[in-house]
Amino acid sequence: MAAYLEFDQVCKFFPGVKALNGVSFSAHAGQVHGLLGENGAGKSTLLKILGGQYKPDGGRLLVDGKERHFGSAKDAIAAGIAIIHQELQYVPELTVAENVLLGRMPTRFGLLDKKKAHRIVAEKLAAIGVDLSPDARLADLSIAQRQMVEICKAIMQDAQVIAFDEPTSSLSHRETEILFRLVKELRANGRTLIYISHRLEELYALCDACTIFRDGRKIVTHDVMADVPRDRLISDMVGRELSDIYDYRERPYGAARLQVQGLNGKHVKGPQSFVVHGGEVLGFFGLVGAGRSELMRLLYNADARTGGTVLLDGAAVATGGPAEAIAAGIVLCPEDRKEQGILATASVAENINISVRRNDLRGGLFLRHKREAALADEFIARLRIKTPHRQQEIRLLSGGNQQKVILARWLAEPGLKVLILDEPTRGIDVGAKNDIYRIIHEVAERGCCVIVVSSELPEVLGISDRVIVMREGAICGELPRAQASETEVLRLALPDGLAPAAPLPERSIA
Amino acid sequence: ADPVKIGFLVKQAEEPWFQDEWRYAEVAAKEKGFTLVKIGIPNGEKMMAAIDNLAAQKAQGFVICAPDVKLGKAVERAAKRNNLKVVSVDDRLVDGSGKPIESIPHMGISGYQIGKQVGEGIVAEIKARKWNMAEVGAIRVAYDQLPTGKERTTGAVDALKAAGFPAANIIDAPQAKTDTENAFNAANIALTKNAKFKHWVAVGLNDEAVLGAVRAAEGRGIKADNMVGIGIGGAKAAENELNKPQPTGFFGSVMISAREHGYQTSVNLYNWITGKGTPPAEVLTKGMLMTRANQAEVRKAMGQ
Amino acid sequence: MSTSPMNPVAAAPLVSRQWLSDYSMPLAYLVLFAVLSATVENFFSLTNVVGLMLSVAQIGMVACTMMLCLASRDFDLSVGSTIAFAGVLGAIVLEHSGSVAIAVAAGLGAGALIGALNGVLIAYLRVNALIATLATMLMVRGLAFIVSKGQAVGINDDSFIDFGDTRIVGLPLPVLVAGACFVVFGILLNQTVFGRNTLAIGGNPEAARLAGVRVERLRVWIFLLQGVVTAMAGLILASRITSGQPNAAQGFELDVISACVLGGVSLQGGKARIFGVLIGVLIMGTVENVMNLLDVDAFYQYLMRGLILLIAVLLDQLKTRGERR
Amino acid sequence: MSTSPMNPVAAAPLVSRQWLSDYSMPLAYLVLFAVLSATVENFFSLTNVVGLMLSVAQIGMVACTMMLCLASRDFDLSVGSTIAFAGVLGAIVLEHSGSVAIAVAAGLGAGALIGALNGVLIAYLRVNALIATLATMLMVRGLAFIVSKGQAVGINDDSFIDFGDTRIVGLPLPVLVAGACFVVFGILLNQTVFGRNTLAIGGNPEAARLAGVRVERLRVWIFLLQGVVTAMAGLILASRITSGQPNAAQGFELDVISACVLGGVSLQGGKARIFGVLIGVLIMGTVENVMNLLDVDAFYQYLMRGLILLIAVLLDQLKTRGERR
Ligand SMILES: Nc1ncnc2c1ncn2[C@@H]1O[C@H](COP(=O)(O)OP(=O)(O)OP(=O)(O)O)[C@@H](O)[C@H]1O
Ligand SMILES: Nc1ncnc2c1ncn2[C@@H]1O[C@H](COP(=O)(O)OP(=O)(O)OP(=O)(O)O)[C@@H](O)[C@H]1O
Ligand SMILES: [Mg+2]
Ligand SMILES: [Mg+2]
Repeated sequence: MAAYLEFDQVCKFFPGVKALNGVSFSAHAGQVHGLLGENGAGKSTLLKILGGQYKPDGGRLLVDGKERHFGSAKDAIAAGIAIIHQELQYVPELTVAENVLLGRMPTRFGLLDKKKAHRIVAEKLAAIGVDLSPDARLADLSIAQRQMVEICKAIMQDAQVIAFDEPTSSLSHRETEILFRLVKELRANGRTLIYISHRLEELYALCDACTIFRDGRKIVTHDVMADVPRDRLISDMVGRELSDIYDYRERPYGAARLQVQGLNGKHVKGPQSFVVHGGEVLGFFGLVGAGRSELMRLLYNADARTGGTVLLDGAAVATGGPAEAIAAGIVLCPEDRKEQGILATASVAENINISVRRNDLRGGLFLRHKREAALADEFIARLRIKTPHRQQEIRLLSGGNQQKVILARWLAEPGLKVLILDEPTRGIDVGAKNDIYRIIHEVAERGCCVIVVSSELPEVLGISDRVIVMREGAICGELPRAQASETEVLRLALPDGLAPAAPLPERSIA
Repeated sequence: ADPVKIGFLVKQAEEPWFQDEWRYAEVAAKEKGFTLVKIGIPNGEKMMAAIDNLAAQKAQGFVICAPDVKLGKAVERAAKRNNLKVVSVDDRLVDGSGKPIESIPHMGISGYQIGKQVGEGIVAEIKARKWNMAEVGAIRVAYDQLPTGKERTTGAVDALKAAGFPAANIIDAPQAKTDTENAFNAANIALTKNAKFKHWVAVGLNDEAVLGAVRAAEGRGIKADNMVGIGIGGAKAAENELNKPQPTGFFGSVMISAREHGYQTSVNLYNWITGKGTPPAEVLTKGMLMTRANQAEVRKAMGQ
Repeated sequence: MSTSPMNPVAAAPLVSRQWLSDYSMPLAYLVLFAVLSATVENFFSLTNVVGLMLSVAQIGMVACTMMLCLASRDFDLSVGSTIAFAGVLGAIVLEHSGSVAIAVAAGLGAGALIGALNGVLIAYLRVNALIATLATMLMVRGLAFIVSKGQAVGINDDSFIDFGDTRIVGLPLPVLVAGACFVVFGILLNQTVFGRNTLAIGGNPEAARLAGVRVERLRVWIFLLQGVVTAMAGLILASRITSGQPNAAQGFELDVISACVLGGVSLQGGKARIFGVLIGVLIMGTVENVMNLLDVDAFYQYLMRGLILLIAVLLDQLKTRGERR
Repeated sequence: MSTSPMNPVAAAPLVSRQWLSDYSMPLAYLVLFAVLSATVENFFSLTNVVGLMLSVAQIGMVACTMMLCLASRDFDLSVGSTIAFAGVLGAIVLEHSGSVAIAVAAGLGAGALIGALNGVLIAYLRVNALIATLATMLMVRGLAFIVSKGQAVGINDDSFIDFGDTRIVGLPLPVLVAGACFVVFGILLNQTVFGRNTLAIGGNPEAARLAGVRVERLRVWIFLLQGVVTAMAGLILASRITSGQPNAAQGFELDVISACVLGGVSLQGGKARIFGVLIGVLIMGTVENVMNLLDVDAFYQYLMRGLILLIAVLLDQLKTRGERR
């Protein structure tokens, strides 16, 4: 069978970075081709070349045997290529239907045919099983819902080649299942699918073949995914052996340190209370929109609360804003990296130092450039952040490396007492995940409280000492590590106590 | 009959000159017992809106100093449409081809004439100081974007030339805006380019412009004895200069009577509306040169 | 809407809030209008209301296209100069050719050129919109002075002048033209691909580009439209004031942009409502009108104008505040 | 930098390109300056260069704080009015109190109040910066007219007037003050947490807030500083022209903002270089200066100013273009 899509010695260079250095591989029609590689390996860059966003600095791209040169995204779309980008590309003020049909709105007599747009999008959404109104504004949706809209948009292009760049990084259980079903249908229809993910289980579940990248080079292509042992994948990818990535160790934990009492606010349902012990890693699980992020934001003073207190070591934490929480030693690593995390046009060093430098100013005002540089370099090394130098603008880093920079920002805090991580490993490669888990445990061992909000069930189970489950804006259960099995947690997280084996009810996304 | 209501529309409401006109019009209103509506009309668009506004207020007529004299026809038509009587003040309105509009009585003084008085004042002072005209540089702080500005400064320059002032010694200093700081910058460059002159004179469209030139000259050590600047307007800015303990290069200012213009035009219009007589087709007033020496008399004569 | 996931409990307040947010500005304006009618003498009369509308006709026309421009996250400071230039050019061409059609064509053509220049500079050469349009603002103003030698150009052609005066069913033509602009651009914004794509490139240019929208071309079109409509406003102004004035409409750009922002158009792009812009324009005109009716002192007019601008946005702010979080 | 994974082959062009991008504007200005010195008579003379600097002293001072304002993704249109008001108020207080100290304090205090008002409106009440500062621009201008009754307020105090005249090592005090502003605000921007946080909130206000930056407070401070520096510029202007003029500095705000944008400050926030702003200010002043030295006709000056603005940003654009992809 001839390859439908072929990359031949493709190169792409950025100042100081060889993002792709002569990469060749091919994907066939009716195949799901997985791409793996650590953060910054060049996967997204490859897709951007495929999508006409970047012009390659060398090499050829062949679609259906013909060499193609795309001048813009429009050319790529015309050639039957659809891409779901890692950084979601939607227009927040427009509706679901308008986003899905952006650039291809149906018209009648020169005017928009809104009815038709509504109808076809509603049909498509229903067909793929996403429960969303075509008239909702994207700005009002959760990230997961936005992600589903993006997927819908790509599917509706009816393209021959569809590439997914970490589509599940912000999806939870149910949407992931929808996505899997979609991918399989598309494969059955003879489409050529490219699938990038850092979650190995997904790759095993979906992909027929896979190609592994490291440092802008192809390491190997496995034609039959199922035959490749997991350890082999990991070591090819990160260039070293990894045994247990969660790295969990039993550790004694102290008295209740953080007490959250009756916290209430706009997106949570009623007052919520819980405690975290010193040295404990507390996992928060829930379906998308369960209200975990909102609860954490309330705790962090990021949103206005309508009631409740937060006690740290017995003393109430001042309200006001995040600055007060940080001063008390509570920090939050937000879930939406692009909107809430990075200072896009600032350097890596600046992004790391933005908060921590307040402890180390000359005269309360003047920066200590040398120390800041040293700190930045230290964390670039410790977290293996891939950047040509610390002065690189953070927006030019790969997604996973940006995440590491934000983590570094908080790990650098000397007075850290409570570390809240909202989806900390979103978009992070296995090796780096392992690094982060190790760091989480180190932080806990220092006697800090660590709260990990995650939609990845294995991750929550793998690293937490205790798991709290949320559903529809409220805490609905709590399980110590010993009792926290996958079934148990899911039973709590699913609406109305439905067992996970039962068919999922329609309204669980909302 | 309805109570009489008269509009008084002026092009630059913030200018002291027009504020004074308004003040004297108020005096007339109080004396004669009519209502005065004062509206600033910085441009043609606002002027049209203001006339409509007057009609809505059931005014019977208005006095106008239009932002541009060529707006004459528009004023005439708008007035006719709304059945309003019009008198123009300061600037005589003309039609599209530049002919004065006969149906609108006028009281004022041409910008060119005021400018001429400035020039004549300067010439007299040059002669009094026995300067050699060849050694005198003249700065025309120019703002030709404004028709009145161009008329005034052209008048001044023409008067200088008529008195034998060498045309080559007249230097244009175009200011980017009409404030003192821009006049300062413009004059400063003119001075830089022409360091050769021993004495200087300056004209501009108002007191602020001349003041800028005077300050720039001072910055180069050209003080009162080598500088003669005559402004136009004679309001506070001029008064401040003329009352400084030491004489400055700001020699004087040609003052026009806001009293005459403000008071008389509104009275004329009132009489016209109430059937007590049509205003004369054109009345021209004169300006007076006010200097340190005569400022008290001039102010008194001008009714300030 | 069978597919809507909206939960019925939350839906009711959501809908009414949406309604409130959509109509609060018009409602507020209606209230303001009623209060002014009751308290300000002569305000509520046909002549005055027509006068009011006439006074904002030019702003209204240009606000329609400025809305598109702002919605696409751009900015245009050159409209004031374009008004002046189109008026002056139209008057000169009219004087020389004697043909109204040629004069109008010349004015509109010049506007289109200026707009296209802005568009090309901003979209293709990627010059900052503020600087690009500031530069054209200066250059076009300069041209207006140069072609007219700094003097107003009189117009004697009655058929041209009549345009500004003619009334149909009691409404002056300029008002009708402005009304037509609101209808046309309202449809363009809400009912056409052009409008949706405009909002899309304002909301997220990268997303629009990746979806295959020809971002550059669209931006040029927006500016071109703006140029043409502005030139039309300039010609209408010239007809109303029976002359082309090279220094007309100074500061006009800020009035137009303020009207749009008052009407809820976001300077961050991606948000625009034609109805809001209409209200914004009317608020600007009403304030001016009432101050003149009340004979407010010229100096205090500044204060009032500032205050009212503030109150208007603060009210709007309070409303959207609740929605924010 | 032992930990940096930088590849040594790629590093060299990177550094030189960085260097080019940092210094291309100053270099371009130096070239321009040299060319003008060689070709334009009287340009390269002490008096002219000092005059040039004096002519941009006020713009320079205010550009320093405007840079911070723009860097934090805000906007301030009220500076021109504040200059006028501070000058008028200073002159009036001086007249009544006879004390320079009290007059200066009054002027600066008024500036601080205006700035703080802007800041509170924008940061806490979340009014759009354009509208908020447009409103204060109108109100403050109104106040300037009201307190002075529309008349220039004379200053007779010699010690106050001397301030605008005095020269130290050949440089007039206003120029030195402007220079000091550049130094102080350069340090503030690059060497302090204040400056970094300003850039951070300009780059991404939400992320900055979550990173512990007190966004609202900082924005108020930025506006407050802007108010104070602007008032200082107003007082200096009053001293130079020996009077407080209520209609001074109209349109000043656009000049200042243009200078900043020319100097590479991004209106999207998050980017600012003090050196660039200095160059931007100098370019503005030089263009004006040279046009008058060359006797360019007033009408053509508009054209030239526009063209040069365009050329300057286009050059800058070409440079950054290469970097884009
Ligand atoms: N526009 C750019 N300018 C400079 N460097 C860039 C740019 N885009 C990407 N890079 C660099 O190219 C390399 C590859 O990036 P890419 O985004 O393709 O990685 P990735 O494999 O998708 O990683 P991740 O798993 O984190 O998403 C990274 O080192 C990144 O920093
Ligand atoms: N900006 C917003 N506007 C409206 N509703 C919102 C907004 N942000 C969140 N919500 C709603 O608040 C609820 C809780 O969302 P939250 O993001 O806290 O969930 P989560 O458990 O963290 O899930 P996720 O996996 O999406 O992060 C959801 O119903 C969501 O739709
Ligand atoms: Mg990637
Ligand atoms: Mg979340």
